[in-house]
This record gives sequence, C-alpha cells and structure tokens, in this order.
Amino acid sequence: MAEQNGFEPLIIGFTCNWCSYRAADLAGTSRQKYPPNVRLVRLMCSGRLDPTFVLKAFEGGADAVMVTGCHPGECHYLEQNMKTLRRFSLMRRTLAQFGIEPERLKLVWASAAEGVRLAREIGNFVEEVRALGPLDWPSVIRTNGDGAHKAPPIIDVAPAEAGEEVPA
Amino acid sequence: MGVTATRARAPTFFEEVLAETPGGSANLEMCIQCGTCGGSCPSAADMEHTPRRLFAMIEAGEREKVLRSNTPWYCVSCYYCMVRCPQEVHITDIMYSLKRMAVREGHYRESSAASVPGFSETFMDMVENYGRSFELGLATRYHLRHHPLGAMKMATGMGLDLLRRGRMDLTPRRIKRIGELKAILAKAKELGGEEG
Amino acid sequence: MKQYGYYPGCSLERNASAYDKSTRAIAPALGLTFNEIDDWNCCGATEYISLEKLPAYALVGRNLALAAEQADNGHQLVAPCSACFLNLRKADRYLRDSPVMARQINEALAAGGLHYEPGSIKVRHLLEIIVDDIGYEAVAEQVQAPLTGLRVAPYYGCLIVRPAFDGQFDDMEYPTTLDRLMSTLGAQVVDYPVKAHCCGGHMTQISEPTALELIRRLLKSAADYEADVITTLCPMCQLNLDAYQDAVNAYFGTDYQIPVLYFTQLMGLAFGLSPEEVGIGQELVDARPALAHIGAVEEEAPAARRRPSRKKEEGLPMPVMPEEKTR
Amino acid sequence: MNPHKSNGAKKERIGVYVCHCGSNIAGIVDVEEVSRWAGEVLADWGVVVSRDYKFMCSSLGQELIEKDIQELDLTRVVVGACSPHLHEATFRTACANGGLNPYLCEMVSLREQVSWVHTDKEAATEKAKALLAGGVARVAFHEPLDAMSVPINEATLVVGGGIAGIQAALEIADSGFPVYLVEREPSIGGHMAQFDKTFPTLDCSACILTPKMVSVGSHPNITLLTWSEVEKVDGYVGNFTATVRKRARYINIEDCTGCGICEEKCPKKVIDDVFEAGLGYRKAVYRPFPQAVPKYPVIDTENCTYFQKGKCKACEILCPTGAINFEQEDELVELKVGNIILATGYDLFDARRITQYGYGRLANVFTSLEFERLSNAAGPTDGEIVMRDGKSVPQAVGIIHCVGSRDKNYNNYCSVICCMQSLKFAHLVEERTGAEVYNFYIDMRTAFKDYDEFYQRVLHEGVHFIRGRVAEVTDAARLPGEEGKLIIQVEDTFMGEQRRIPVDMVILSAGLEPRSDSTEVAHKFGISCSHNGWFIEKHPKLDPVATMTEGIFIAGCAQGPKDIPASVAQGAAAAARVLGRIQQKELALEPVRASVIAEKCSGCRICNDLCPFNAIGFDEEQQISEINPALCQGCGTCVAACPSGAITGTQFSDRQVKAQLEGLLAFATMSSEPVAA
Repeated sequence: MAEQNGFEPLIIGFTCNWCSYRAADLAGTSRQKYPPNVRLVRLMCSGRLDPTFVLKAFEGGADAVMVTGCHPGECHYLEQNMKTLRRFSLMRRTLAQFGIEPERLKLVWASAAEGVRLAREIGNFVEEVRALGPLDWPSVIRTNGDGAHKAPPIIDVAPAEAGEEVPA
Repeated sequence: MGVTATRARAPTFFEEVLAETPGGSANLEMCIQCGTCGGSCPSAADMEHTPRRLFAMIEAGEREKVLRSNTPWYCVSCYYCMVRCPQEVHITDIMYSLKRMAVREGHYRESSAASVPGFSETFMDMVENYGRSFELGLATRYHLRHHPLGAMKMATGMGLDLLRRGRMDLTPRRIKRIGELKAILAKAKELGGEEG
Repeated sequence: MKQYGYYPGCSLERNASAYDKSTRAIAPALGLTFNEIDDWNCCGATEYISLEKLPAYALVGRNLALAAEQADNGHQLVAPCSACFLNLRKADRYLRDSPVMARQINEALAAGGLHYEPGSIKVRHLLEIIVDDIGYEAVAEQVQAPLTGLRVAPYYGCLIVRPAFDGQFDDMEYPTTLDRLMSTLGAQVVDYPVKAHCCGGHMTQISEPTALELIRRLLKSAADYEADVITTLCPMCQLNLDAYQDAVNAYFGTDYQIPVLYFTQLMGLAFGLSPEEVGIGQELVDARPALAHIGAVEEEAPAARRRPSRKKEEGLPMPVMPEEKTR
Repeated sequence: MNPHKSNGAKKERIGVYVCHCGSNIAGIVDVEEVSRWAGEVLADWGVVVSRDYKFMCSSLGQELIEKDIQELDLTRVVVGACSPHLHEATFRTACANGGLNPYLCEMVSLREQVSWVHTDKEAATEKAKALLAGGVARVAFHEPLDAMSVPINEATLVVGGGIAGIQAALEIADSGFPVYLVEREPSIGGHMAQFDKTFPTLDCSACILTPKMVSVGSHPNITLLTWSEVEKVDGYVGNFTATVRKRARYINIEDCTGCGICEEKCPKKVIDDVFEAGLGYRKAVYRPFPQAVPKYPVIDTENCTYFQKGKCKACEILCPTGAINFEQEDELVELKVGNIILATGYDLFDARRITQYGYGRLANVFTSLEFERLSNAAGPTDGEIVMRDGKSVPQAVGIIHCVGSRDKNYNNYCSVICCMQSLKFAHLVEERTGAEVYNFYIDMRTAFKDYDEFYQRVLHEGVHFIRGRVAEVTDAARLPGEEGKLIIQVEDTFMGEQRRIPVDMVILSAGLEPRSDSTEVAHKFGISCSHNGWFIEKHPKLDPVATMTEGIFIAGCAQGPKDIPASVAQGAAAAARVLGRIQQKELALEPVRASVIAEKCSGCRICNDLCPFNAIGFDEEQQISEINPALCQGCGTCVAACPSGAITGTQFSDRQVKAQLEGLLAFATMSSEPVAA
C-alpha cells in the first residue's frame, strides 16, 4: 500500500443486505485482507440508497462513498439495483456540479459469493481516493454554493418526518 | 486478475511470462491442465512438450527447461488452442512471449530449435532495412545462412518456378520514408528496453 | 461507390500479385474503391513479434497511423492477406485494451511524427466486406459466366476466423461464408472437414517436414472429396498449398494435382473477366485443365463420384441444424 | 457532534456489549479498550453500560444482557460481535427474554468487517470504535416492532412434473393437503422418463418412476394439469392466485379411454424432438410414451393435417368413443394457493454450438439424451445400440465429458451429472455391444454414495479412460486406419502426447442448462435468477429450497444441475417446508416494511411503478398511494424515491441511516477524539 502523502482516506460503503453485505461477511470468513479505511452501512437493497445519504456522508467527513449492490439481473428485489444504477449516474453528475470529483462516488456490483472481489475493489478504491487527496467539504460548499457556509440545499430536500427532527 | 504482484519479492518466472504478454490478462493462472491446447495443436507431434505441459513447467518455475524447449518455435499461430481453451488462456500470445524471452536470454541456442530464431532475425533485419519483406528472397537468404542445401533446392526447384511466373523478387522494395520507420522502431526498442 | 483504405501487404506486391490483380479487377463491378495507404510498411507477419514486443506493435502502429491520416476511406482499412488482417486488428485491439502500451506506442510513433488513436480504424478482411457490405445478392447480379460444374473446396485457413479479436465474422471452427459465396458464383461447393485447419504458415522455413504434413492433410481431404480446385483468401495459404504441392508429393509419395486459386480470381472469372485479367497462370499447379470444363455442355452426374457421404438416407433422423431451419 | 443532542427530553439508556469471540476479535481488536471507550466517550449518546465478554452468544453472555436490561432499565442494546446474519436472532431473543422489544437491538460486525479482514491492530481498534459509534447512534432511532403475520391457504401449486415436482406433490398430498401440479408437456415424468438406467445402481428408470407417476395421476389430493402453463401469479405468501392456461388437447378426456387408436391411425409422422430427443418419431396426435400420465393424448395443431389443410379427421372418424373434439379451446383456470414450488427442470446444452465436435454434421455423433433413447428398451431402436444408419453396431465408441460445461466459452460451471452419466453409458455400451469404449475427461467427479464404486466397476470392465479434454472430432482421415471412422483428437495429458483415436460412434455428455425461459419464469413468480439463469435459493447452505420471495420454493435442476437423488431430496425438502408453513396456519414475517405517511403524500404516483412486487397501490378517493404490507418485501426503493419524504421504512428509516452515518464519521480521522463540528 503506497503511503506517499500519509493521507488515509475515510470511505463510507453502502451495502445490500443480500449480496454485498454477505460478500463482506464472506471476505471475513475467508480472511481476505483489505485496508481499514472503509466503514460499511447495511441497507436492505442498494435501491434504498437515498441520494441524501451520499451527501450526508460527504458532509460528515467522508472522502469517498462506495455503493455496492447485486449484479444486474441478480437483484434480490428483482430489478431495484437498476434503479440504483440510474440514480448513481445522476448523483455523479450532481457531485460534479458541486465541484466534487465524481470519481469519489463508486458503484461496485458484488454477489454474496464475491468476497474476494469486494475486498479487491475496496483496496483499489482506497488507492484511487488516496490519489485524489482529501475532500475539503466546507470549502467545496464555499466555492460552489451561494457563498454561505451551509450544506447544499439538496440535503434538506427530504423534510423531517412528522414530529421528528432530523439529526444534523 | 487473480495474480497481482503486490508482494515485495522478485517476480517469479510465471509472473515474468504474464508481464511479457500483451493484451490485458493472459489468464495463465486459470489453466486447469485439460489438454485442449495440446489436443488442438497441429504441430504437437513435433513439440518436445505440449503447450499444456509447458504451462505446468512455467508454474513450477522451470525457467531453463521452458526457454530451452522447442515448443514455442513450432507454434504455427493457428489460434486453435486459444479459441478452444475453456479457461480463455491467451496461449498463442504466451508462445510469442516465450520466444522473445528465449531469444533475450539466449536459451534458444541450447534447444533443438536453435536455428529457428535465425529465420525471424533475417525477416526482422529485412523489415528494418527496407520496410517491406520479400518473403521468397528472404527464404533464400535464410537458407543460405542456415541450410545451404535447402537453398540449393529453393533455387533450382520451386524458386525457379516462382521466378518464372513473376512471383519472386530478387531485390527487396524499400518504402519511401524508411528513415521515419527506423526512428519509430528505434524509439520502440528503447522503450521496450526500459520496460524489460 | 464504397471507399476503403487498402493495405495490400508485402505478399500482394509480388508473390501474390494475382490476388492483388484480381481484387482490383473485380472492384468496379462491386462498386468498391480501394485507396492504397501511401508508404505502408510490412506488418511483421508472425516473425517480428517473436523477437520484439513493442517494436512489433510500433511497426503495425505506423500502418494504422498512416491509415488514420489518409482517412478519405471512411476509417475502414481492408487487408486481403489474413496475416496482415490479424496483425492490424490485434494491434488495434491490444492498444485499446492496454492504455500503457498505447502510450508507449504513441511515444515511438511520435519519433516518426505520427500518432494513432486506438479504435479509430476499423480493420476488415476483403472477404468480410464482400460478404457483409456488398452481399451475396449483389455478387449474384454480377455473375455472367457461372462456374457451374466446378468442384470448389473453399479454404479459409486460420486467421480470418480465429481468434476473432474484434467481433466474430464467421464460425471459428466451421465457417461457411466462402462456401456461400462460391455457391453464389454457381460453383459446386465441396464441404470438406479441414477447411479452417492450418496450412503451416512459415513452418516451411522452420521445419519443412512439419509443414509438409500440415499441407498434406489439407490436400488429402480436398482430394478425398474430389475437389477440382481449392480456393483461398490468404497469400500464405496459397503459397503453401500451391508451391509446396510438389514437395508434398515427393515427400509422401502422393500425386496431388489440385490447383489453388484466390477467391477473387474465381469471382472475376464468374463475372466474365478473362483468365489473364485475374492473373490465372501464376499458380504453379496449373489451373487451366480444371477451368477448362467450366462451361462444358454436360457435367457427369455427381452421384457417380465416389466420396465420403455425410448424411445417411435412412436410419435414425439427424439433428436439424439451425441454419437449415432458417434457409 | 452528538446525534442525540437534538433528541430532547427522551434520552435512551443504551447498553453496549463487545464480544471477544475467543481470540477471533480480541486477537486484533483491543476489545477492553473499545468497551471502555464506548462507556466513557459515548456516555453522552446515552450509553449507560459497556461490557466486554469472551463469548457474547453463549448463554452466560445472553444472560448478561438480560440482567442489565432488567437491572439498569436499558431501552436499547448494541452488540459488537459477528455478522448480524449469524447471531441477530440470538441477541433479539436475549432482549425479548429481558423484557425489551427485540427490534430495539442493533448488531455491529466487529469480526467479519474488522478483525478478520485487517491486520493493523491500532487501525482495527479505531475502526471498531467507529462502527460501534454508528450502531449506538442508530439504535436510538429503532422502533419497537411486532412481527407481522399472514394466514396460509392450505393448497399448494407445484410447477413442473419431473421427478422433483412429482416427489414434492406426493409428499404434500400424502399429508392430506391439496396440490395442483402443472406440467407444460402432455405427460408428467420429465427427463427421468426418457432415461433407460439410473446410476450407480442401474435401476430401470421407468420401473422406479412409473409407480410414482401413477400415484400422482390417481391421488385424490392432486389436481393434475398437463399441457398447461402458469400465465400469471398475483398475491403473496399464504394467499397466491395463479392463472393457468390449459391448452386445448382437442380430446374430451371424459370420453377418452386412452386406447391409442387415434395415434395408430394418424397419417402424420413427425420427428419427436422432445421425448425422443429427435431420435424417433411420433404422430400429430400423440402421447409422448405409452405409460404417460394422464393417459390422454393431445393433438399437435402445427403438424395435424386437419388443422393445417382443413381435411383428414382420421382420428375423429376412427375414435371408438367419439372423444376427439376439434372445437376445443384453451381454458384459463384460477388457482388459489398458499405456497408454490417451482420444479421446472433443465434444458440440455445444444451440442451444435461446439462446432468442432461435429454434432449435427457428423452422423454418428450423438448427444447424451439421444443415447438415453438409443439404449432405452422402449426407444426408437428397442434398446439396440446402433449407429445412425439404424443397423450397424459400433466397434469403438468415444464418450466425451464436459461438453458445454466447465468452459468459459459456454457454461463455466460443472454440470454435476455428466461424469456418472458417462460411466453409465460406458458400462451399457460395453455390456451390450462389446465395443471398445473410451472415456475422455478433464477430472473424474464421482462424489456421493456408491459413485466411486461404480467408477471402479467400469474400470474393471476394461473401459479406457483418457485424461484430456477432446480438441475435436473429425472425419478427416490422415492415416489408413482412420478411413471411414470418426477420429477423436485429444492430448492424453498423462502421456503428454497428442493422440488420435478412431471410433465409430461418439457420445457427447452435454451439460445441463437452465430452461431457456427461466428468466421469464423467475420474473413471473417474483424470484431471482443467477446470471446463468438458475433460480437463486435463499441461502446456498442453510436454506437451499426457499427463495427470497416468501411462499415460493424451488426444487430440482431449476436451482442448479443435480442428479436424481438430489432432485428427489429437494422435492421432499420443499414439500416439508410448505407443510411446515401450512401447519403454522399463519406466518410471521420480518417487519422490514415501507409505509406511506398519508398526510405527506402528494399523490404524485412516482412510487407506484417502482415496486417489483406490486405492493404499492393508489387510493383514487383520497388521491394517495398506499402500500400493502403483506406484499412489501422491504427493499426501500420507494422510500428513497419519494420526493415528499412521505414513505418511511421500518428498520431502515432515513433517520436511522443518517444517525448511523453520523456515528461512523464522528471520529473521522481514525483518532478516537471527536472531531470538532
């Protein structure tokens, strides 16, 4: 693992309960080593991935986000991963508009049997993000937002649920 | 894909062969020793080792035995092995890699195919100096150097017939911008040297 | 008029000049214009790559770069020689697959003032454009002197069908396009089993006995099926089958006398061109006796011929091939 | 950053439990430090107790949690241990035992995601802390949930009447519950009915299968629908409605006695490429084989002279009971069932695709299924093993394994049955013709009971075994001994040399492929298919006959290649699962479900088309979307898509996920000090 700049990226990985989360389990049971820079969040399906989750992760300090799901045609909910694929392209475009390198968002298909592959993809992504350098989210907003030191409005698109405050 | 050189040690012979082979992954690590290649090869009967066996030897790190083998030199580039291989091993390309490595390391001289690279060398000289090959003249030259008797045969029999029918040049043709080609090849060799 | 870049390759300059001549002769009838790439160089055949990797790709790269530069040809480059076809196509494919090599090759090309963007030239074989771009129907329209009664063994060799670097053009083991083209010309096609086997290539120079055995296998099978003529689409195959036929006979004590002609020569004859216009007479095994009975009034009934039969008349039903269903 | 600061008055009391898992976690992660840290640093977030223990999943570990819930009034529990897929149920039960709603527990995977995949102890410990923080932040937003339950209809639909479907149908019917068995062909029996002998015992296939077929045909609890296909499936577990198309047979079955006169008198002979694998003939009105169940024939309209040319009617004229009815039409039948078993079987790999083996071009190259018919006493040659001319007996036979299997150009999986099937063929050829038999194989796979013993037996019989994958089969003779033969060219990998073996007959042990329409069928039933087209089981080891869709089970080769014993076992297993469901009378479901918050729904209907399970409907009156909780599978796609934030998903709500993200990132730079926000 190259450590030219001493920068250890922090990456959030969204996983599907049925395939990629199990691939992570399998990577564990088969003792596949990968760098500790990734922290995984379990969703039932990659289709559950709300774009605001991605922005929330960047805002919270992640340098990159990895979205993982079942291979096309193998979705446990039939075809919801194809919706993820469409959202993914959209999110990448949105990121570019914020001045964030779209490469900081990556989509990886990994079946429950692909522990080795998932570990390798994580390893590769960590190196890719290391090469990109740290994401300076507040300054991103400063230069690309409307000048105010606040998160882009899309964060607040989904209003808080009734009687609840969204933790911020 | 399965073989990545992340380990901090000198590459094995196996890894060197893979690195020498262009075109993405050559999949040699996927070989299951099924023998489809050896069964398909039209010149297998004349090879010291079938391609399959050679791959096992590469895996075992038998550098000298492999590079001394006549097998790659008997490859006729028919690509039967490559398209039939159930594991998508790029067999024909690996044969070319082994030829290059054998020549580079001089091992081919110890093989029963010792004179073979001479043909390729003659061909290469011609291409580098003229930009074109003139295969029959080339054959004669090569034979003069390596098989004088063969050259006699060429010159009297078939060669004469071809000459008579206007199918054989006595002098090679040279392309117009040979200097340009020489510069390109020289640069490529330099880069290849760095790489090796 | 369809425009194509044309890469004749070294063989077509001299040894296979009949191929070049006949190709150029049939082009107008098919509405094809070939623009020869100016100052092209040798593709390296199977030899150059045996000794050097990067220079071998740079050698081919120069041709691709020139073809891209002289692009009044719709970025399509036609190679009649199977070895040239393979080398050009393979180089383009590997340069696309390996950005590192593409960068190195362009560094080398820059030394000659050239540049090539991988994927910008589509390399095609001559047979492929005749069959796919022109089509059998258009070819049939040009047939004025059908080759009725001529038993033709279509010989594909290796490199046009294998390894299909950029899309598969025909079956890799049992191709049929040339068969169909020959039927279109009115010839009687010999369906023999070794039509895509290897002629030995440059093995004649390396181990002649090995090469002669490969050539013998092809000649034997064509003779078993009583072919009058073998037709080929590659100069190397033609040379081996034609020029080494005597050597095979001497080595194995056989007596094969099967002329070997380029498919373009047969197309020219069927289009009504004279034997001279398509370079008949350059072959070592004389084709004239075989060609003499084209146009003969009556051909003896094929049933009288002894040849291995493929399909039994009775007994258990044979599986239906998909193409038989569709045709 | 404290995700709970804004949570105001209601402060949760959270217990954190860090498992050592022996040395599995503790070997890499400093569990004591993690536990100490959680207790101190996360106290702000509501953690009131944090403990580490050798094995949390042991009964002592569970008791620890139960006791704390009771003594410390815990309202939430976080367990840092292995993957939730392994022990979530365990710790939920522990919570329930302690008096806490089981869904108020959250598991954090410190083993599979940390200690087993990382080597740097310090980095692993820091990551473990971050993951725990994510779990603690998330658990505060968990809601108490009740498992859902649905009633189960007692009837079962079995699709596919091969041996797996037959077994499943009989098991359920014998237990006293109704079964509908739907089969596409005119008779049940499947591939097994085509076989002559079965390995390794060489039992006669028909002798063991026919009694089962007869039982199905006469069983009071089984409604058999052959020549029929399921067109549509609606509903959900316990309550499916299947629409079945009963294709017109053109036979009044109440009048037909199955005498076979129509078949005998029909003037139209066609190649039977289903039952006879193309090696024999049938008539336009036919039963695939004499023991067919049901006994009634069908008229194949594509080949019937009357249907094609408007005249003939020989069968109608000659039928002694007047059972022929050319006016019959397809019928659509609606079946109400609680569970469905799919046993739709396999297709044989089309050997024509491997051109170099010559099938379809070289007369005496046969497929395995053709050979089954050739060697079957009831087959087109009455069991005589002869060549394509119908009379010559082969003197040498080559059997090629792995045709279309273990090959990336075709199917890269092993078809499981081919080695044993090839050994069976070798034995039959040797026994009946005395021919020299050659088997060409890559690896000999004779796993399972008595299989290797059969290999030993065939070896002893003098069959030749050549280890090498065949390169080509050709009729191009090179040498005098090869004239008129098929030559098998192969590398004998043990010799290390290329060999050419002349034979008279070649048998291709073709692989098993998913049905060509398996993807459509999977879609129709709402289950998943692998990229090859095999149906995907819920768990490859622990839940092999269930699918991700509740109430739908799979059995036999539809799930992947397998032999008869395995297919029967799966049929029975699927039946057992269904019977279990039926006995429960109602079924508890994991309460991961989406629901619409009516007051927020704008009625835009974006979500309506997103749901693959058709769980989202639209209330025209109120102009809002609504979700049927029994149909919803909980994927959450609609939750993510709703532009008004009007859909929320239990267990995976926005606030749960976002709180977890905050927790994971609160200690961003891998140092355990909170980052200033």
